[in-house]
Amino acid sequence: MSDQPSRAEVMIAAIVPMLAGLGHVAVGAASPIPAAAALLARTVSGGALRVSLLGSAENNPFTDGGRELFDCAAQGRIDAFFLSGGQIDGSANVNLVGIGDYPNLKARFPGSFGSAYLYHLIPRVILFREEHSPRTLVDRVDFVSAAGTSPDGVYRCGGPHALVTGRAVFRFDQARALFELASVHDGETRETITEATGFAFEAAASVPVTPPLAPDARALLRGPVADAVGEIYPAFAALLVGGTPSGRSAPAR
Amino acid sequence: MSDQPSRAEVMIAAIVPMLAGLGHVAVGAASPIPAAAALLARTVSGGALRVSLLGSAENNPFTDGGRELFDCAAQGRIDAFFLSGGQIDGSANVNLVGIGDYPNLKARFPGSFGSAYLYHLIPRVILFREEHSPRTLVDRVDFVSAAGTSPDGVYRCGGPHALVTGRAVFRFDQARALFELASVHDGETRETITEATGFAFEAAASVPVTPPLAPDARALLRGPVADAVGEIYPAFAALLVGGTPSGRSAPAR
Amino acid sequence: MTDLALSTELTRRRPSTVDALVRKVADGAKVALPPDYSGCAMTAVRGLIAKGVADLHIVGVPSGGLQVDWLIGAGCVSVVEMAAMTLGEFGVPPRFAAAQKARSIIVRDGTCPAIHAGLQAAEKGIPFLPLRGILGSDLLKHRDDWQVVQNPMSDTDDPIVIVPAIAPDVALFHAAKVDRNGNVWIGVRRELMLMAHAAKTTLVTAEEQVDTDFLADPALAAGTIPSLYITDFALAPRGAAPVGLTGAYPADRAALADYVSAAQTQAGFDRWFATAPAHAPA
Amino acid sequence: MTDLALSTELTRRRPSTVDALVRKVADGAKVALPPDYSGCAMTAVRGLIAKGVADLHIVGVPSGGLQVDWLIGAGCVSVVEMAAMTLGEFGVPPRFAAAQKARSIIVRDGTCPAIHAGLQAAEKGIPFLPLRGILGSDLLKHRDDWQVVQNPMSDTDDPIVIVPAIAPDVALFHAAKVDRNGNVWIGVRRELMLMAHAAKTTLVTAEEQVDTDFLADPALAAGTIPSLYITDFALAPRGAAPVGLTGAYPADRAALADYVSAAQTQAGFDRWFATAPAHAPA
Repeated sequence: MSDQPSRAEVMIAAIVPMLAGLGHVAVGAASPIPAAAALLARTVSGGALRVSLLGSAENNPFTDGGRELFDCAAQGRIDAFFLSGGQIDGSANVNLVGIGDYPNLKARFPGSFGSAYLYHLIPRVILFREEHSPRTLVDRVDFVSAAGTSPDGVYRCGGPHALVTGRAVFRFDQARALFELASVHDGETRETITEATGFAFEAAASVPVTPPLAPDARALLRGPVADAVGEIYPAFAALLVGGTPSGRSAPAR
Repeated sequence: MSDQPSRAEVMIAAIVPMLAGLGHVAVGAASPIPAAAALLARTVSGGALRVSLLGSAENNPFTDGGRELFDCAAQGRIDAFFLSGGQIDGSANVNLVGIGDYPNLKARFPGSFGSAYLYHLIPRVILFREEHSPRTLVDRVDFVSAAGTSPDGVYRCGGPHALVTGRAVFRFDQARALFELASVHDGETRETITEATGFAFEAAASVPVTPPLAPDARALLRGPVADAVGEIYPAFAALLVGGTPSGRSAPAR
Repeated sequence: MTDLALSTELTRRRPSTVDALVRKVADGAKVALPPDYSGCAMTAVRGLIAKGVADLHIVGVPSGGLQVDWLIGAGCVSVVEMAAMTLGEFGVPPRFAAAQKARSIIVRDGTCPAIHAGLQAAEKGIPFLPLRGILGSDLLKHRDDWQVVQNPMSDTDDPIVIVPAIAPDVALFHAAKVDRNGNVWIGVRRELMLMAHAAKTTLVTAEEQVDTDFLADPALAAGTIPSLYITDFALAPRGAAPVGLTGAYPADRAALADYVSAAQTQAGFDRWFATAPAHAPA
Repeated sequence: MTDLALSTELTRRRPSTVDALVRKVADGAKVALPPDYSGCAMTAVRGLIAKGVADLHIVGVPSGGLQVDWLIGAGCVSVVEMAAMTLGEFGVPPRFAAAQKARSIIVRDGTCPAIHAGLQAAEKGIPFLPLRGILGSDLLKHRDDWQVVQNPMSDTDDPIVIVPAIAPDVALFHAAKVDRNGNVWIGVRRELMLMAHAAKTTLVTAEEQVDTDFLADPALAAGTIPSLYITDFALAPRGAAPVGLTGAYPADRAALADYVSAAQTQAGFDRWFATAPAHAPA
């Protein structure tokens, strides 16, 4: 077991505290880092946190078909969810459709999935994107799959809570519709993050380093959590156990 | 086995030919006569007619809960259905709510169930009411649970096809919104029917007698059909087998 | 540590008592109840009556039967919203009929698909659902919460009814079995799942709790309401008597006949109910 | 006579062939297909391609995967309506990506709940369903069939999206088993039931037909689409290969990787597909 946490492990360490005290977190498809974070948070909570993993046979409670996740969110039964994006901008808009002037796209992403809906209905949506670069974190997305904020008078019970990347953690200030740098991962600085980020954000003069996992949490992650995640993401689970520096086993969508 | 058909058997004999050539007939709750007629029609059709009996374990195909009957009707998958009424009027309006000036009712019926909906969506709705009297067949119902006809421009795929009572059969003319006397049961005449009916209807000078069941159909009714109906309506099934003159084993709702 | 960590212990749930369930139903609550054939929590309804719950707004999904008549007879009900009230072959429930006549309860007559649609709207978190049919029915005259609007998808005149979401405070029903994690098996009785999805609080009594995980069995999972939607559950063997539970025990027709005969008057109802435990074998 | 009369013989249904199923899909049909994890009739899709079906309007419920990419690569598709196109860890399907770039197909981007809601509207026979969320998304700018209306149940400003019913001409999928009466068991994959309810024609391939009645088994019944909704079915063992069928056989990841590598070009796709039967073991 390496002592150097992987980028994925640091992201997991950043996500786990964001789930403290919640009742139910759901994790969508192609989300290995959120899945591991949610299962670790459940263990830390002693089972008080309910975790629903789409695509899992063992940790997926849904029995009413593809619509149930969305209905469940609209019923207010899901406290937290995760979204990624090919592009994420400084207003927390998410682009899952493509680069270019739609429908004339230069590059096609898979599509919006349920983002346009869930972003409005789940109180704490945590954005995640391992690649932290001006290419992924942009001033303005080319296509708004899901809007970060809504005007007054629009029914909205949810929205962006934070953005976790392979280099830093931002909190989203919904009232001011902008990101604030909350912490930088080990080895990064406010300056390296500014350079790597395509949107403007707020930052205090002194930004803390993202706390690593405590040793017991780390052991849980590399043990039983990796086992459970392996049901859906075998390659990712192997990397968690190995603790290699790169945790990029699956597309961060 | 008595040779004298019961009133229920005559009503069944009147209903069976109305189901000829159809693909799917559904039968609601508290409908023993329609249930027996539908099962007999299925046998006669060699299985080409699909019969769905609400409340049956053996002949109820629905697996999507209480809404499925209604969704199924709206999908156009049900060709015929049966409605009764505490009152039925000459425009084929049906009252399942009560007598009096709603909500100040002198007598309460159970309620409208799905009539207000199914009457509009199932092409061939057969009204049935064993009691044929000025009390049940009225000029104008006190409460319209389900309207017999609709103005132009109202989305409507279904409506009343016929009215079968313990004394006669009426066809409904949707264009003119009135009943025509189609046949009278053995022992009745145009005059006795006129006297027993609270609404105006059309009648030819000579009205045929409702044809009885052929002997083989009668044997089927008193044998396997009665067996199958007995799953839901045991008392009624016993009367069918006995062939007693009165078939009133269950409320005609 | 591995044992503690992700073991199935984390998800186990123990039954409450029927009394604890009953205490979760507040006066004035909107309570969704199934019809007599779909799993009625009769033991819990007795508990509600014993507690003296008041001013309930009952939603029959889509009709009401014996349990609603009990609650009306015991004076627990202000409003009944339903497509029908029926005891099947025993006709219109007697305390309901009397209360309608005396205008001592508000009756909101509806139609089955509108009740299902209202619950589906709540299930989807939307304010209303459109529905075909109904136009021309006098139901519309008396339901000020229903509207007729122009279908916005049509260029020509196309009136259509819209019905508001029905979001019960409480859904209460009885099921055959609960698993060790509090998942409830309801088989094809999907209206119970709809009620649980639509309601803020779902209370379930069950014949038994079994030490398996229904969601791990592909056949059972398909007919299971996940514990996610179950606020609390209690064990109540023969908890649906006397109306019966499909696959477990039939309706006690003698008890029903006896009830209907006795409950023609309030005094008769009161007498019957005072001795009622005898009608429901433990 | 008793035997003939009401015996279960009356309801028995025999399987058709995959060819017969394929012939029921007309050029230009709107065809609803499940995602890769929910039972894809890959053998039947090969049949559609062999037949040379044209101008299909595909609805991914709610996303599309390998089968849609095959149909696009084979030139069978005019329109794809979906919330996403994905091969999971293998990324965006290559022929879809190329077709989007070349504008050789019309892509109607949506979002999962809107596709489910559109099918539910068709299931209920209503013209539209309202849906929360979506406001502010660029999806709305490009979907002229979606509208934003004022919630008629609200006295204050409350814009809400309405989406039209999606009534597919055909729903096509693969299931584990069909019973002797043509009932199809799908377990918790209720989106397949929704598709069958919403579609005019439902075509199913299955691993096997078993000589029982699923509706007579309370556990299986809960996960069964009644034959009422099944237009025709055929047997196709390993009919979901190479994407796999939950509980039966996994995805053939080597075949998928090979496909994605080959199908980066049209010529590569054509070559791969010409030899494709080798990738799907019989």
